[in-house]
Amino acid sequence: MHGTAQLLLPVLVAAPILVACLLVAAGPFLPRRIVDSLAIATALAVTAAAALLLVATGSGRRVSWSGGWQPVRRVTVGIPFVADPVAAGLALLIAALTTCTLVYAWHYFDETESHLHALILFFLAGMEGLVLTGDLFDMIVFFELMGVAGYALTGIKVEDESAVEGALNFGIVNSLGAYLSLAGLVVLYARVGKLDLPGLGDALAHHPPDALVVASFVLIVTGFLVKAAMVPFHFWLPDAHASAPAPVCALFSGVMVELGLYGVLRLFWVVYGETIPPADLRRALLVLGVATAVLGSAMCFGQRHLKRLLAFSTIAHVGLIMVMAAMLTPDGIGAAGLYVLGHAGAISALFLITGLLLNRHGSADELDLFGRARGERVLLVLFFAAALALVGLPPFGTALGVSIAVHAIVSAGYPWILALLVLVSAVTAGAVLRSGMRVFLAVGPAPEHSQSAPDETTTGDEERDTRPLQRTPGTMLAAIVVLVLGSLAVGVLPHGGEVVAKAAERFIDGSGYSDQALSSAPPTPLHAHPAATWSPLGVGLGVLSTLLALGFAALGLWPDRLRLLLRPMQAGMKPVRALHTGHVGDYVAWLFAGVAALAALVGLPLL
Amino acid sequence: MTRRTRLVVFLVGAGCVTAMFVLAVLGMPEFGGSHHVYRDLAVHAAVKHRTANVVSSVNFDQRAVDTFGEETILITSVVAAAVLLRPAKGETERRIPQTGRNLAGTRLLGYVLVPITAIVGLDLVIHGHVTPGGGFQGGIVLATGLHLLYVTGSYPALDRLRPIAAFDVTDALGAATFGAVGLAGLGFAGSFLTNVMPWGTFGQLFSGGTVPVLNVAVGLEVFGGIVVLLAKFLEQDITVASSGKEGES
Amino acid sequence: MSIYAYLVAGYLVLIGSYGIVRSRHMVHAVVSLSVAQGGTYVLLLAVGYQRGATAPVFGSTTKPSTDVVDPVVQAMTLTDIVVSATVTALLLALAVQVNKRHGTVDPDELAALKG
Amino acid sequence: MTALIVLALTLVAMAATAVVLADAPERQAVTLSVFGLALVVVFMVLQAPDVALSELGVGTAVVPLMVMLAIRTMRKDRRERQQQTGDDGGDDS
Repeated sequence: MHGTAQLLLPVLVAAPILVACLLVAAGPFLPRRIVDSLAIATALAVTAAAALLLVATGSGRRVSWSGGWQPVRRVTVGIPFVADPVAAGLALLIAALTTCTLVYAWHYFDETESHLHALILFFLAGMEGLVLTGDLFDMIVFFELMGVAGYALTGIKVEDESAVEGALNFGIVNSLGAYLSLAGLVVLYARVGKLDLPGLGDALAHHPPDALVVASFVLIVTGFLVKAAMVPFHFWLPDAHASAPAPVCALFSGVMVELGLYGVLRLFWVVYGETIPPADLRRALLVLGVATAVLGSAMCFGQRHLKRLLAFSTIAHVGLIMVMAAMLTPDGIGAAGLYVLGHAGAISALFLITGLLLNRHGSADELDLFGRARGERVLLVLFFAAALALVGLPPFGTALGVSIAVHAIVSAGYPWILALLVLVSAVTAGAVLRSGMRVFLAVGPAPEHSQSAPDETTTGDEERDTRPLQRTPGTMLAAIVVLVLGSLAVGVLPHGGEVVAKAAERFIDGSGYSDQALSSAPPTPLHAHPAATWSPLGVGLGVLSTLLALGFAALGLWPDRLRLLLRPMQAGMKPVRALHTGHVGDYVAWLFAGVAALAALVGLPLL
Repeated sequence: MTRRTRLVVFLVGAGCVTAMFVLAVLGMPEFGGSHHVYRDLAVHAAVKHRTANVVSSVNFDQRAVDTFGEETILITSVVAAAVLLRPAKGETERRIPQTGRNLAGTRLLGYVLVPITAIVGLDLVIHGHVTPGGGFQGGIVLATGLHLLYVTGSYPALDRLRPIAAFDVTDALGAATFGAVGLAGLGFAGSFLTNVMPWGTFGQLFSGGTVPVLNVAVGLEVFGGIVVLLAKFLEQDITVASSGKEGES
Repeated sequence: MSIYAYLVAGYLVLIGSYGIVRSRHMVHAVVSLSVAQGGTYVLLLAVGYQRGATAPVFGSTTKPSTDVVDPVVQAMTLTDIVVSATVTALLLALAVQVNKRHGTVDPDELAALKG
Repeated sequence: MTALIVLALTLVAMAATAVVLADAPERQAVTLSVFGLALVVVFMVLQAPDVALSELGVGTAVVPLMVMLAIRTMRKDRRERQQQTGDDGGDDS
């Protein structure tokens, strides 16, 4: 191993923690401007370091054993940090997104002093740690760090009654998920006596998938699936998003939720890849992904609280990402990776714009806001650009993801999934377009009484994130512009697909991961991926989704014209909506039902 | 869902999970057996670095990253509790009521116990690498010891002894020291949290290299952190009033 | 006996979760969660136990040997205990705020159709 | 020795059941403390003095204390809330 890039690995985790500690200690004595600058500078530095690391991983993985406990004969007591291109790419996305949200939150939350910044930096460190660590126990530790910072950020508006409640449910459900993960880890540890991912991969290679192996896998991934908001582990997400501050939502939806999927896939490829048959896992992940995408999009369309609407859109899209990744091929993983990048820019921008609307007009309800943002040209352009990125209109990054996914899905033999992709994108983006048309353009009939049928769905009554601003600061707009452009850049940059496909190929090479970490074996050469680029079918599907999304938006705006069509849909959705009760007992009951279902999906075919 | 449906959903799920867990457990090595792969490696590594308490060696040397993450979780939740329990709009701090209802005997006991717990706590921290105990256990003892003052009924005395800002600093300092030691390892030896100090003599106070240093860092952090956490809860209980009225009276 | 310790650990996780499901008070739910966490401690230590072995702490005179119980699971349990305590503190703080805003901490009363 | 372990584990299971089934949260602070103590015993018999020490501090003292304080705060807040709505309900108008 040559070069010094691996030295960056622990720094990416430790640097934000050190600065956050400084902010905790000295924050009360520092002027607000310094606190803001310090936090942003740190996030920027981490972004730069992650970019360097990403470049360095082009020639193979970077490994750093902490404590100098290098493995001897593939065995050690130490903990590795490992970066392959996927991990480094995610590290870059995390840091860049955090920078954007910190820039946006300049002037935010005067009453929490430096604590908000410290929490965001701890959250950043937790996410970086989760993607970069090569140790199973540390994955859970960083997962919890991410969680603890996340619960606090969700409930930070203590005056908002749904914020604290959402944070509490989020905390209980996620912690329980983490405890089940830990239990799974212990079960596995009892058998093999190791905790580092590469070593675990060694130990389980060609190991029969017996009950212990399957049970440990199911329990460990439960924690990650809760974070990834897969049905039926998803209930906490809309509650938490509906009331968390907009920049926090942007971080949650843009990257935190997706990290749950990363955890599942990393664990599978490195540790369980050679014991649990891929076909078996594919079936389980497909069921989860499809259910999540369908439920998320159906729920999304019925919302009027913008943040709740976007939250369900996130659920639907994470479902789609899961479906792409479930192909378990380099193409599928690469497509999912691109989609994550493109989606992050789009959904984060939408959340930040909603945050501005909430600040300006004191509401996040699309009916209350009807026509109230008319004349805000810049926001209008940004909103619709982000909505089109969400639907996957070429040349946004999401569209490139779909384009590559088409190849993966068709060659894996699931052509019907293409219809699902188009429909889910169209329905969610249709809902977003509908609300945008109402809020910015006053299209459609004006709502007669905005508080109609409050029992049907949550209204957008919400406390402002921070005191009302007189005019939109340039920093906030800049953050949104960067996010939208980022989503565009992912699709436009040359060879994007090829780079990501190679990263994916590296990612799924589990034994290569172990070999390079444990015995400094040289990285295996990568193949060319000619199919990983725009395809006519993919572009066509993107355009089709966009047209359908416009249709769905119209359907939402003029529901009276198509009442015959809508009635049965609404009636069908009623019992599903009734499940989203905000009751923590319900959520925990569903959690266990979900674990049982997952165990059946993965385990029963192997009996 | 009704309570009944909720319970049914849970019991069905939990039943299946139990079945899965029992099947897994049957495949686990027998309880009390002698096959422990990681144990053998860890004991060997601890002896190599002259750390008599192998648990401390694992926590602060071999798997120090775990503890770094854990200490970060601790400080994060201390910050979080401070944010979440800040007096909200419409809440004021009320004057501290002087409660003199405790018996003189209880108070005396409290005052006697405080220094004793302080000594025990410090001992746990300092000898954490050679005997059972360590920064975490010692820090907890120190923090609870300080709160014996509350049990004696002298909240004002506790409040004087406990300027929260100072403990915030202690907490952050402890966590930052841990990170700084880690980065020092990276700088001097090329990998994070390397035990770069001389390892000393096995079983003596000066042994284990950075392990006792990290023990002290964690002791500081836990002491500061737990004090701040308890202080925030005490503050809610005693001094925060939900309307301005009580603040004036 | 051979699997009794593991079963007790599993039981703790389940009874804690059951407590959350039937809880009528958020503090009760949070406390039940920490009971569930207790299950993971027992599981960890049970896995590392060895009959007749001593604690993994050597005196200055005793000769180090590997005839001790597994120190790694103990280290993980320590980490776990800290995490549990801090998460509990955080959730209790949130519960206090829920009570301030809603005037109740009964999940049944808090629950509303969110849709 | 084995009998001791079985006994301690059974004690933990019983204490856990008591914590979960105690419906009055006030009583939970006490039962939780007992549960913590039972865990300490298990840790001792499983040869884990380090873990037992921290559980002694955390599980039997700090966490039950926080639970107790949280419950007291809630009761006080509710009392003040009732006073406000009862005595000067027209305060907001």
